[in-house]
Amino acid sequence: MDWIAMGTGFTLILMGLYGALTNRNILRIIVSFTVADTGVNLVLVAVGYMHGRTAPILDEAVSAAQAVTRIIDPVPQALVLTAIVIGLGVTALMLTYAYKLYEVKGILDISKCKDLKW
Amino acid sequence: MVSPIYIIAGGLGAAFLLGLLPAKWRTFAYGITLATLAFMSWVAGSWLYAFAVNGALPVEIFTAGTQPPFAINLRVGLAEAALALLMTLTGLHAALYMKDTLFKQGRQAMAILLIFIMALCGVVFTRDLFNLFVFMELVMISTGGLVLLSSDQRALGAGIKYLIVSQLISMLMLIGIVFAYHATGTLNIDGMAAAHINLFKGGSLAFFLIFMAVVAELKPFPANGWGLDIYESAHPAFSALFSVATGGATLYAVDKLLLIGGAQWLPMASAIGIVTFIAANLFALVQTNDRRLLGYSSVAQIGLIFTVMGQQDILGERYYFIAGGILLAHAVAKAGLFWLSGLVKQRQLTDWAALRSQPLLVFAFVTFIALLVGLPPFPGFYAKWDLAHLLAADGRLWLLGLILFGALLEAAYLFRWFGYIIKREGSEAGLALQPMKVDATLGAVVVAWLLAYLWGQLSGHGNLLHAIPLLFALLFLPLEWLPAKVKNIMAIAGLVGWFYLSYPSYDAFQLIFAAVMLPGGALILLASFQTQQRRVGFYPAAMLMFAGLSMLIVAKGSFDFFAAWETLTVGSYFLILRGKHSEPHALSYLVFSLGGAFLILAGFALAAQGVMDFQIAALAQVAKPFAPWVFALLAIGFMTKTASVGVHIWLPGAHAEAETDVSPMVSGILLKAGLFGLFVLLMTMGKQQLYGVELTHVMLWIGAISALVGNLLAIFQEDAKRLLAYSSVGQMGYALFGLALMNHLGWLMALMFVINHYIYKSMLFLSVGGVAKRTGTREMYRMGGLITLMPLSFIATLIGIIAVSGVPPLSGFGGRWIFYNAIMTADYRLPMVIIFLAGPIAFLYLFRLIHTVFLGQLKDEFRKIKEAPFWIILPQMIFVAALMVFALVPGVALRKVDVYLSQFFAGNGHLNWEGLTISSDFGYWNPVAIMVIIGVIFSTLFAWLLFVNRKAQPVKQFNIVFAAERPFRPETTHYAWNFFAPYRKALGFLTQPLVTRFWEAVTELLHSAAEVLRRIYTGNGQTYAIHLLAFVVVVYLLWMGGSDGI
Amino acid sequence: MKIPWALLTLFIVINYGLLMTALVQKIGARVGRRHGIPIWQNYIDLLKNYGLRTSITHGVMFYLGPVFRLSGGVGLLLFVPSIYGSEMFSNFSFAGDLILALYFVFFGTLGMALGAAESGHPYAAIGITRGLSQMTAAELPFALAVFAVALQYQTLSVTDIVAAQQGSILNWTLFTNPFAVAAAMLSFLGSMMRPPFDVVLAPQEVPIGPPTEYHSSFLALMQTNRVLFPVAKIVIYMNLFFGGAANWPVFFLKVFLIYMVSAFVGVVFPRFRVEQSIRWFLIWAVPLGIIAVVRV
Amino acid sequence: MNTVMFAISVLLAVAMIGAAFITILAKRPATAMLAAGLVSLFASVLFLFMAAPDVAMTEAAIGSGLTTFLFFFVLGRVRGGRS
Amino acid sequence: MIRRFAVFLLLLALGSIFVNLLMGYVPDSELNLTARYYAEHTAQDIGAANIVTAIVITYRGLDTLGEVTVLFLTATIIGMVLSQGQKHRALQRQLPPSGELLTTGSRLLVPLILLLGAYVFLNGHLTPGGGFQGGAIIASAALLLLLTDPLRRFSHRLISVVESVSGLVFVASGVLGILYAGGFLDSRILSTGTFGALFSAGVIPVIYSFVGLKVGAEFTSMLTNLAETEQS
Repeated sequence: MDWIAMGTGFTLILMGLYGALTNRNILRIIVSFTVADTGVNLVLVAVGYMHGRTAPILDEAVSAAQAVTRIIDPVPQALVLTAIVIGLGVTALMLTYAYKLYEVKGILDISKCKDLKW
Repeated sequence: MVSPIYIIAGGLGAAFLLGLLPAKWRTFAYGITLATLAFMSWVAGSWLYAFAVNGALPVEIFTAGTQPPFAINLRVGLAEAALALLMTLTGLHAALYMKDTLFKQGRQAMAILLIFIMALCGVVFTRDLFNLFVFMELVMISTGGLVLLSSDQRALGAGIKYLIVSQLISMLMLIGIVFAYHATGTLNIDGMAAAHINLFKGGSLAFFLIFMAVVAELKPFPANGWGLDIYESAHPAFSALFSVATGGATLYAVDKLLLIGGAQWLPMASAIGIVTFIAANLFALVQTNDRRLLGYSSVAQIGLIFTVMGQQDILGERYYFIAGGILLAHAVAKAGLFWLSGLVKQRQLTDWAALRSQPLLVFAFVTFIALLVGLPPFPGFYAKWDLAHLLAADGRLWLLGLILFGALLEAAYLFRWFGYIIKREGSEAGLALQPMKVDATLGAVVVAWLLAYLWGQLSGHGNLLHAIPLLFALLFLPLEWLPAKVKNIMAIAGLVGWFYLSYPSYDAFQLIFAAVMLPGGALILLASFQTQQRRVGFYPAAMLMFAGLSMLIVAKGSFDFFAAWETLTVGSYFLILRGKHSEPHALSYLVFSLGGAFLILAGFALAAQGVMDFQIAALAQVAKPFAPWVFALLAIGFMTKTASVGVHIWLPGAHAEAETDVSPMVSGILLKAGLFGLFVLLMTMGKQQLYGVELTHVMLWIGAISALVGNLLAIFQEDAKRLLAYSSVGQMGYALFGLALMNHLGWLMALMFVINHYIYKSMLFLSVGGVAKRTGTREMYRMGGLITLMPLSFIATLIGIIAVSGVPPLSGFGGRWIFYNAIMTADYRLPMVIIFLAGPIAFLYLFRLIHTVFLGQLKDEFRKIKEAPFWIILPQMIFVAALMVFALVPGVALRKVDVYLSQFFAGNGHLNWEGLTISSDFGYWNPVAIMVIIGVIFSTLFAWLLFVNRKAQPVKQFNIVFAAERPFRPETTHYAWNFFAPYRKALGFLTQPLVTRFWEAVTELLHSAAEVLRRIYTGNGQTYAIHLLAFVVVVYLLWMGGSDGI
Repeated sequence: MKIPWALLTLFIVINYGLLMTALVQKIGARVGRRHGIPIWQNYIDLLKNYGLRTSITHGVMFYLGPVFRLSGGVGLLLFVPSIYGSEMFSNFSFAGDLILALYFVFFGTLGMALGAAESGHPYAAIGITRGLSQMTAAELPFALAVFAVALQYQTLSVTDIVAAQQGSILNWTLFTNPFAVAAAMLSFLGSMMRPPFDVVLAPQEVPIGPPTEYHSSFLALMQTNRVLFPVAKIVIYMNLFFGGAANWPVFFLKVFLIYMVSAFVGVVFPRFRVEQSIRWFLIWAVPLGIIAVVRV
Repeated sequence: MNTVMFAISVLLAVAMIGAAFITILAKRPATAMLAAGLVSLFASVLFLFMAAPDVAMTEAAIGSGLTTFLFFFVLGRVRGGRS
Repeated sequence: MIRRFAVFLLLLALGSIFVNLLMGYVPDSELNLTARYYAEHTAQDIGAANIVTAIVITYRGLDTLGEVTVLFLTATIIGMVLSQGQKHRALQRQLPPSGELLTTGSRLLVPLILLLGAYVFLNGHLTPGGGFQGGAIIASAALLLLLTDPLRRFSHRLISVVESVSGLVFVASGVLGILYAGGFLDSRILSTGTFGALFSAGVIPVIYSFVGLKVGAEFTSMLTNLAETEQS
C-alpha cells in the first residue's frame, strides 16, 4: 500500500506542478498547488507506513508494552499534521494575494503581472 | 543571563500580545514592538558578549525536557549569537525606520515584523531539520506579509511570485526531510551528520532535495527573479531586512546543512555561489533602478558568501572570520543603502544626485560602498585578504580569479553610482528626509566603522585604524566645516611633520619616494591655497591618498603594502572625481586601479602560499613554479598604476579632467606609487622566466612601447592637460624601461625619473592649469601669445619642457645620460629602437605645448587676462629653483641611492662621484661645467644681441611678412590646430586606438551580455518557478555527473 | 687655459665653414654650368648683416631664438674634441661625453623653434612642425648608429672612440661597422637641411621657413650658425665613423668630403614631403641601424 | 495486507489521479476547485487505511474542507475567476 | 506551447529524481531509533495515549508553536491586507435572506458542532484528533453561520482576543516549562496523571484546547475577513 500511496503522491506532485506551471490563472495555480501539497502529504505518510502495524495510539488493543512491535512510526504523521496546517496557511495567503491583485489591478493572469522584470 | 530561548518566546509572546490591544492603541503597540526587539537584541548581544569576550561555551537548549534527537533542540554559540544580534538589531532599526508605515498598518504589521525576526532567529538557532522547515515557512509567510507594507503596488505581483516559488521550495524540502528521516531515523541535524546520510541509499538524494530547497532561498542564479522583484518593490526597510536578515539566516541554515551533506557538497556550493556572484554583478551593471541594483548586489554578496562556505574545507579557523566579515559588511552596507534609498524620492540611480546636498549622507554612501567592495579599513578587506591567501595556498586560483572578477564588476557599478551622486544634476528637492530614517542610516555608518575597528583587531595583521596617517586623513572628515585655508595649513603641516618624524627610519631608496610624496605633496598643496570656501571632500580624499602613499613606502609586510595600496587608490579616486567632467574618467581610473590591485592581491596570495604574515622581502624566496606567475601578477598590477600601454587608457582622462591642483598630485606623485611597487618587486624577485620568456624583457618592450605610444598620442592632442597626461604615459614608459633593464644604472635612471618627473610634470600641470583657469579653456589652439600676459607661467613651462626633453643643461639630461650608460650593459637590445624613436617625438608635443599656448598670435578675447593666481605660481617657481639645483648637483639626491643600489648589482655599474664629474664605466658628465659653458655662451650672445639692438621697438601683432597680405585676425594667423598634420599622415596609423577599442569592446561585451541574459527575468512568476525547477535539475545532473551516479 | 684655445677653434671652424659652404655652392653652380657666387660671398653677407641694426622686435623669445640656435652650434662644437690627440683642440670635452653632444644638438633646434614661433608668423610655425617631424625620424638611425658604435668600443667618450680607430684606415668604424655608418650617413642627409630633405626650409612654398622674420643681426647669428653647425655635426661623424682627425688639414679634408656627400645627394634627388621623408628614414635607414645594433 | 484493502487503495489512487487530471484540465475554476477537494478527500481515506487517523482527520477537515471553502469565497469575489 | 513542453521536460527530470527516491526506498521493518523511543517512553514520560499528540505538543512542541504562529500570521496578514480596502467600502447590497431550512438547521447544528469540536481537541491526547482538527470543526460552525447569513458580522475583537490569549497561554506554558519542568514547552508542568484519563498527560490537554480555540478563531477570522470583502 505504501508503494501505491507513494507513487500516487509523486504523481500528484508532478501533476500539480504541471498545472501550476502551465495555467496562467492565479486561482488555478493555487488550486494546482493544493493538489501537489496533497501529493506531498501522501508521500510523507507513506514513508512512515509499516506493514501490518496499527496507528500510534495506545489503547486497549495496543498496550504501552507492545507499542514497539505494534505501532507504525508516528513521526511522519506529526510532520504531516504540521505540513497540512502550514499548507493551508500558505494557500490562504496566496488566495488573499490573488484577491488583492484582482482588486487593485483587475487581473488574475500571472503572465500579465510583469511590471517588474529584468 | 537570560536564556536565548527568550528571544523566540519573547518575540512570539509580544506578537500574540499585540493582538490583545485595541486597534487604536498604536503608539502603545509600537512601543511594545520596539521594546521587544530591543529585548531580543539585548539577549542576543549579552550572549555574544559572553561568547566573544568571556569565552563561554555554546548553549544547548533542550525543549520538552528531552534530549535530542527525540525533541527539538536549539544551539546558540558565537556565530548564532552574532547573527541573532545582527538580525534583531536590523529589525529594530527597520521598525524605527518604518514607523510611519507601521502606524498606518497598525498592530498587525508590527506582529508580522516581530514574528519575522523571531522566525529568523529560530532558523539560526534550531538544530532540528523539520523545525528548520517550520521556521523557514514562518519567514516565508511573514515575508509575504511584509512585502505588502510597500506603497508600491507592484509589490503585490512580487509577493505572489515569491509565494509560488516558495511553494515549490517547501515541497522539495518536505520530501527531502522525510526521506532523510527515513534514511537516518532522526531529524536532528547533528544526528544526521553523524549518521553519514550519504551512505544510505536514497539518503543523499534526500539531502540533495533539502539542500536545493534551502539554497533556492539564497536566490541562486538563475532561480532568483522573484527575489529581485521583491527588492525592487518592497518597502526599503523590508528590503534591507530581506537582504540582511533573511540572507544571513538562510546562509547559516545552509551552513548547518553542509554539516549533513559533508565535504562532497562543498564544491557544488562554491560553484553555485560563484556563478550567482558573477551573474548578479553582471546584471547589476545594466540596472538603472536603484533598488533593483541593490537587489542584484544582495544576491551577488550572498552568492559570494556561499562561495566562501563551499571553501570551508581549506579556510579552517579563518572561516568565520572571512565569511562573517563579508556577511557583516554586506549586512551593514546593504541595510544602509536600502535605508538611504528610502530617503531618495525617485528611483533612477541618477536621481541620487539629490544626496549631494547632504554631505553626511554622501559620506554614509561612501562608507557603504566601501564596505561592499571590501576597501580598507572595512571587514571585507581583511576577509578578502585572508580568503585570497587561503585559496591561493590551495591552488584554487580559478575560483580566486572569478571572485576578484566579480568584485571588480561590483566595484564598477557601485562607484559609477557614486559618480552619479557627485556629478549629476540634483537638488535637495529630490530628498525626503525624516529624522528617524536618517538616524537609522547614520547608525549603520557608525556600526560600519565599529566593525571596521573590530575586524582590524581580529585580523591578526594589525589594525589599519591604528595607522596614524590613515587616522590623520580621517580626522579631516569631522573638520569639514573649517575653511579650506585652515585645512590646507593642517594638511601641509601634517605631510611635512610626518616626513620629519619618519625621516630617520627611511633608507636611501625610501627617502627618494618619501621626499617626492610627502614634502612634494605639501609643495603642490600650496597651490590649493587659492581655493575659496570650505572645499568639502577635498582634504579627506587628498589626505587619504597621502596616507596610503606614506604607508606604502614603509610597508614591510605584504598586507600593509596592499592596504596602503588600496587606500591610496581610493583616496586618489575621490580626488580625481572632483574634476568638472571627470565622472567617466574617474570611474575608469578606479576600475583599472582596482583591477590592478586585485592582481596584486592575487600575486601576494600566490606568493605567500598560506603564510598570512608574509613579508615583502620574502618574495625573494618564492619557489619556482609560482615565482614567475607571482612576478607577472604583481608586475601587471603595478603597471596598471603606471599606466603602461594596454592599461593606460584611464590616465589621460583622469589626469586631464582633474582639478588644477589635483592633476599635479595624481600625475607627479601618484604615478610614483606604481614605480615604487615595481622597484620593490624587482629588488626582491629579480629576473623571472615564464615558459622560457624572460619577463623583464617583456617589460622592456612594454616600457618602450608605452614611451612611444604615450609620446605619439601626446603630439596629437588639442587639450593641453591631455597632452601632459599622455606625456606621463610616455615618461612612465621610460622609467619602466629603465627598471626592466635590470642593471644598476637603469634603476638609478628610474629613480632619477621619479624626481624629475615629479618636478617637471607638477610644474607643467600647474602652469597649464593656471592658464586654463584664466582662459577658461584647455584647447590649445584657442590660446596663443600668452607669453606677455603670463610670463611666469611661460618661464615655468619653458624650463619644464627643456627638462622633459632632456636637453642639457637641465636635469632631464642627467636622466638621459644615465639612460645611455644603462643600456650599454643591457643584455637585450631590440626595444631600444623604439625608445630611441620615442625620444625625439617628445620634442614635438613639448614644442606644441609652449608654442600654441604662449607663442604665436594672442586672441582678442584673452587680451585682458592676468597672470595665474599667486598660489599657483608660487609652487611653480619653487619647482624651477628645485630643477636648477637638481640639474647642478644631482648627487644631492642620487649619491646615496647609488650606493644603496649597489647591493643589488654587486660590483658593477655604479657611478663615480669625483668632484663635480660624474663618471660611469663608459662615459662621464660634469653638470656644473655644462651649465657654466652653456650659460656663458648663451649670455654672451644674448647680451650682445640686446646691446646691438637696444633701440628695437616691439612691433604690432600683425606686423609680419606675409606673402603680400597683411593678416588681421589672430584666429586665422595662429597655426595651432592639427599641428602635426604631416606626422599624422606618416605615423598616424600607430595611434589607432586599438587598446581603447579593446577595452571598449570588453565593456560593451559585458554590458550586452548582461542586457541579453537578464531577459530571462521575464517578470512572469511561472517562469521564475520554471527557473527554479531547471536549477534543481541542472544541479542534479551536475551532481550525478560529478559523483558518477551514486 | 682652455678658453683661448676654444675660441681659436671656433674662429678656425667658422672661417672654414664660410669658405666651404661657398665652395660647395660654387661647385654646384659650375656643375650646373652657372657662374655661381664668389667664394667670399658668405663673408660679405655675414659682415653686412652684423653691421645692420634693427628697430623692430617681436618680443623676448624673438631674441632668444637666434641665441639658442647659435649657442647650440657653438656648444656642440666645443663639447667635442676637434683634433684627436691635441690637448689644445680638445675643447670642453671634459664636461661631457658623446651623450652630451648628442642631446645638445636639440638645444639649438628647440630654441630656434621657440624664437620663430614668437614671431607670430604662421609659416614659421609650419616650418617648425615640418622640421621637428622630420627630425624625429632622421635622428633615429643616427641614435642607433651611435649606440652601436658605443657598444662596439664599450665607451661613450669621443676621444676613446677615436683612439680605438687609430692605426690603420681599416680600423675606422666605416669598415669595422659599415651598417652603423650607413645608417648614420642616411641620417646625416636628413639633418643637413639639404635636398631632398629641405622642405623644412622650403624656399618655394614658404618664404624662407622659420627665419622669415629674422633679419640684420638676428640673421647674422643664424647665418653664423648655418656655417658652424654642419661642421660641428660633421666633426662628430668624423670622430665616430671616420677615424677622427689628428691635425687640421685632415680635419678640413674629412669635413669637406663628408659634407660633399649630402651636397651630392642633394643635387641628384628631388625633394621629399615631410611624411615621405619620415617613411623613407623608417624604411631604409632604421633597419640598417637595427642591424648595426644587433650585430655588435 | 488483504486484497480488499489493496483493491480499495488502488481504486483510491486511480480516483485521485483522475480528480487531479480534472483539476489541471478543467475549463472552469470551480470545477478545478471541487476536484482538488476531492483529491484531498480521497487522500484522507487513504491516510485512514495507512493507520494515520490523525492525519486523515486533519486532511479531511482542513485540506478538503476549509481550503475548498476558502477557494469558493475568493472565487465568488473575483467574478468567477476569469482572467 | 514551448513553455508547456519545457515544463513537461523539467517535470520529467524531476520525476526521474522522484523515481530514484522511490527505487532507493526500503520500508523499515523495525521502528527506527526515534520512533522506538517514542513508542517506549511516551506512555510513562508524557502520559498521552496518542503518541502523535505527544510528539506534536511536547517533543516537537516548538514545531507546533510555529505552526500555530503560521496560522496566526496568515490570519493577521489577511486581516491587514483586506482591512486596507474596507474604509472605502460602499454600502452593502441587500441580499435575499437564505432559506428557512438552512437557518433553522444552522441554529440547531452550530452548538452541536461547537461541542464536537471541543470534544475533539479535549481528547486529542487520547484519541485521534486534537487542536487543529477541533479548531477546524469550530470554524466550520462559523462557516455555517456565514452561509446562512452572509451579512453576519463576527466580533473581530473577540476573535483576536481569543487568538492572542490562546497564543500567549501556549507561549506562557512553554516558558513555565523552563521554570518548572525540563525545558521550554515541557508539558510536565502538570502531573502526567492517570494514563488514559481525560485530565492526564500534563499540560497537553490544556495546550491542545487553547490550540483548538486559537485555530478555530484564526480560521474564523480568515473566513470572516474574506466574507466581509465586497462581493462583486
